[in-house]
Amino acid sequence: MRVYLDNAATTRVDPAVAEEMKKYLTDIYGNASSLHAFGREAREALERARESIAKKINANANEIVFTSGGTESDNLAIQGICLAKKKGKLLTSTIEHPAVNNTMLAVKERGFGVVKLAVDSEGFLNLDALQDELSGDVILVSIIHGNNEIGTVQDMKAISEIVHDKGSILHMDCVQSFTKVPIDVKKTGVDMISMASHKIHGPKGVGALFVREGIEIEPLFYGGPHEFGKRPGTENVAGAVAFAKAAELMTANEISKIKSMRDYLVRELLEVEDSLLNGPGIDNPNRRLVNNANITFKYIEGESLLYKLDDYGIAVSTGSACSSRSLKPSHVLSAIGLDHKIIHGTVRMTFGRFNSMEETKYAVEKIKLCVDELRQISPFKHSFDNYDVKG
Amino acid sequence: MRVYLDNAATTRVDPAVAEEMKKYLTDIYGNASSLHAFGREAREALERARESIAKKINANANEIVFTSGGTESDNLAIQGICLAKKKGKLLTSTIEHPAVNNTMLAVKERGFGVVKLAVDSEGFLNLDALQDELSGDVILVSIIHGNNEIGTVQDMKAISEIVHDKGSILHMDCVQSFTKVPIDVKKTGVDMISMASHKIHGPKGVGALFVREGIEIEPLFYGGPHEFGKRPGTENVAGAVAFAKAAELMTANEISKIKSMRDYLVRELLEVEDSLLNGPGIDNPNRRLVNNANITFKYIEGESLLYKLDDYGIAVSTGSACSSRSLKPSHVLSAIGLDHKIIHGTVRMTFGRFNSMEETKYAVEKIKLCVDELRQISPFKHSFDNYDVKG
Amino acid sequence: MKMDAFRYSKKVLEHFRNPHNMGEIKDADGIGRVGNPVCGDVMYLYIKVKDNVITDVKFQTFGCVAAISSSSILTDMIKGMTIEEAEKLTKDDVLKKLDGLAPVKLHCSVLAVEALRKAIGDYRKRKNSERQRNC
Amino acid sequence: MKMDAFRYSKKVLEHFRNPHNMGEIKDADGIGRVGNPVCGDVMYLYIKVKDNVITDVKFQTFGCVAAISSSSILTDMIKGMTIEEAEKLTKDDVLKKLDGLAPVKLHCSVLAVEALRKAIGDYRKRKNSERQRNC
Ligand SMILES: Cc1ncc(COP(=O)(O)O)c(C=O)c1O
Ligand SMILES: Cc1ncc(COP(=O)(O)O)c(C=O)c1O
Repeated sequence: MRVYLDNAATTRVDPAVAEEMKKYLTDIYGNASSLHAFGREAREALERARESIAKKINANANEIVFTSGGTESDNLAIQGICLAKKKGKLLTSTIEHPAVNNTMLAVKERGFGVVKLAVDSEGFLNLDALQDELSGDVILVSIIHGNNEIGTVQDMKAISEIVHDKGSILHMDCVQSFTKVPIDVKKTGVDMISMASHKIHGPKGVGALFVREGIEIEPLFYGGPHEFGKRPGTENVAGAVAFAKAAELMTANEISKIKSMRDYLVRELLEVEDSLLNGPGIDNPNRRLVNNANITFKYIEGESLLYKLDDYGIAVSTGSACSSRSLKPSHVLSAIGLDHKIIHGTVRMTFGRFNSMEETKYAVEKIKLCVDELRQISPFKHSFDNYDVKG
Repeated sequence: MRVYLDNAATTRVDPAVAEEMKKYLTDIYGNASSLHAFGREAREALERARESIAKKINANANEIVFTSGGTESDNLAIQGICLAKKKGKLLTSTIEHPAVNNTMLAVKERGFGVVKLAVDSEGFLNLDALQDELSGDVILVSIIHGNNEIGTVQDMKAISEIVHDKGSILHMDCVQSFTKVPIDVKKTGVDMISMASHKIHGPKGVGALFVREGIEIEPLFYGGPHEFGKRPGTENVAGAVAFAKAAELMTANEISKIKSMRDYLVRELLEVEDSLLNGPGIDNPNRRLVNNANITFKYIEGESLLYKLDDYGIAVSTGSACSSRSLKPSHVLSAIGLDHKIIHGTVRMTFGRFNSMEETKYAVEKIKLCVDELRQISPFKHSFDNYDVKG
Repeated sequence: MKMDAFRYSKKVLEHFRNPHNMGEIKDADGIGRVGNPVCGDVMYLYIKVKDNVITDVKFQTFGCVAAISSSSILTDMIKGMTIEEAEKLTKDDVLKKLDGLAPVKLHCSVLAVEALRKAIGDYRKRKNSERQRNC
Repeated sequence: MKMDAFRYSKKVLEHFRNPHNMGEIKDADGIGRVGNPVCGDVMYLYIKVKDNVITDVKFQTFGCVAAISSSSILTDMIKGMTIEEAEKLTKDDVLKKLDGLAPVKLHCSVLAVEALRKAIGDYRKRKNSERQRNC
């Protein structure tokens, strides 16, 4: 059996999405900026996709800018504001994705002030710290909405109110939360949100940035007058259509199916001795992404567990996919106060629409088995006594 | 009959490409940066695609950076060098695509020097001017290889030699020329070239930048360590695979088939009274893109011709697709010295692999008919006498 | 849809496909020739006038879809009008009849109205000189 | 392929899947305990020595794939060696046997060699104190 439990890294494209997409590759293939019928058909499809994405978050169609993915959306929001404002301070959190984290580093090098706000032990932003750091020169607050590692879902409305009270602009990285948590840009007042197609069973290479009308950002690159002047380049019509289709397919039913598998897995794995769940509890879907399980098994190392599970056809992750090649302990787990001894024993299991309960049961069984085997190799059994070996 | 003669704007995705792509949407869907088997399969596919694109231009695989398209590739080359070098002068031509033109404008605003080099009446770069303007502080020369409007193909080797003689770096926009003109980065010595999938019957939303090993560029955006640190974001595996497949399908046979249709159309249309071909002659495929026809019909306006042909199901263009919504006369046609009175009477017809000779004949017939009809409406018949009407 | 602002209305395309009153009036009573420096369009408008009423009208236009349809619709509108009525026509009247034009194309409706004004001016000048000659 | 530098060799995975000499020797003659501050890995190495020859060896490792396979291969290598031979082993010997490791993982082979050095040091210390007691 092959069990893909890494849906936070990326997802399988829904066959229905792939089918729809194909039509816009081989049949409706015009350039959406062309004046002739081939172009007009493409334009109509693109604008329908834009409307559809907008509707999912209660935005207007002209507030949706299509991009190449989550990273570009995050950069367009952050760099876009920096380029427009020229100077100022930015606030962010200690649990951001590298797409925000490294962009913050880059703008810091260009002379902008950057302050990272702490989170609590479940990963929730310290709203008092936010309040304290907000001042007139804060040009942007960028906070991850649904955390990619531990699933914490921030309170968009509360954050938005604080930020707007002080007259600043709020960007939220919703790459993981989009379609999994209800988002209403009108009710919450958030100014920009990043989204990515490949996290919701759509194709890779497509994303979007919601930019509230009236918020001025500079583009990251230059060319034709596409996407309201915010993002040039021949429009990826098939990608946009597929993204919209994928978003439409993420129904409440699917979400609750995903949650029940995740809940089962978490409950089972917490029965393993010396294991713990990182992030918020699994009960409230508005506080934790429904597809995310992040569990630490003491006395073993996550990468070893990953490879053991790989031999059983089970795919899990030890952090975000793009940092899986790095040795640094997860900055997210550090931020919520996890001891460095146990950080490395953490694996992330994330569900998607194509997982089944049968798969979940198989995975639980093998995870328990592999944790046990690795603990047999480990010098530590019931405590980390003697961990700090001296020279 | 529907006849798509706007293949320079974008192309129909080859069904074989779409088929191949689908596999990497629904079957091999892992994140190429993941460590498990799903990730490794994706990584292997991505790297095979990279090898394949590299081979087409005689580059090494690690010199190919995948991007979201031609515009991003152009920007990554130009902004990438500017960000790395911090100051200096850039040389470019008067016949660039907006993706280069507007990027040059942007870096000029940021304090870089930008000089536009003139072209001759066929669109070939003035090499003496290039030589004259090259000096120690020129950090980049960026020249369009195959022109998107008039098809002029620059002498890559000659330009490269001059640029390297003076120790500068050469970028060429090969978005239109890639696979249509043989490109050998080792023989010519060019340092960077831009490519885009959707111009060669691959999907939109994918492109590549060749960056010679040793050339340092800064990324346009920040995130994970993807694409040699030059372009972060979850890799678009299906897109890259499809791009490579599309490039492989552009064989010499296909090219010569395209050329013969183009040649027929040009010869026929030049028989229309007061018509002229813009750009180089159609005989030498190394001097003019084999798929490009750019013809001016005096006394009529191109947009009117476009709409008339549209009624017959024939798609042509009045310039580049992305400037089709603007009224400004083509800067390319101005640069080759076309009189402003006749510039507006220009249409571009560009061929692709899915056109047929039957379609070409139908198009020729209808174009002749429509030109004739529009001339009947026009106040000018055989001369532009009385054009400059006074108040 | 904002990004679709460039599309032409059905009405515009109708007139473009079958322009009314196309051609030249050899013995016109007034001719208006105007050129548009923005886009290079040129329009010639010919009118025949009898008892102060425009009895016939024709146009020749070198220009885009919007220019041709503005010409066509304007000729339809003014046929049968008195000179004074015709003189009062504005670009907005033309635009309305065309179901609108994209902002970048607005100047095309201006062109037609300007051609009309000039043709009327030309007609008056000729009449004046005729009158003078008759004196 | 450059971007594939992180993959483990077949040999590494073989040892990871079936680690040799895993466990503890209760009456070991030498024990080496080392921790790696870079990634938090910890390795314990136990040796039995008879007539200056390593007759038995076992390990316990808390760490990644590379750490576990380095441990396993090292124990295979040193079994039957004299203390002096074992002492000469370097991380490069371990790496060679493993068909290499990615640059980011090189320190894991160092860990195994350090554990060995410490176990030998421990063995010598014990022998010395034994000798002293025997005096
Ligand atoms: C929270 C978050 N933000 C941003 C990204 C970057 O998105 P992408 O890889 O599509 O560029 C990801 C996923 O990789 C993510 O999980
Ligand atoms: C010469 C040239 N450069 C750059 C581009 C931009 O490519 P894209 O639209 O894929 O971003 C195009 C086509 O639009 C082009 O023809």
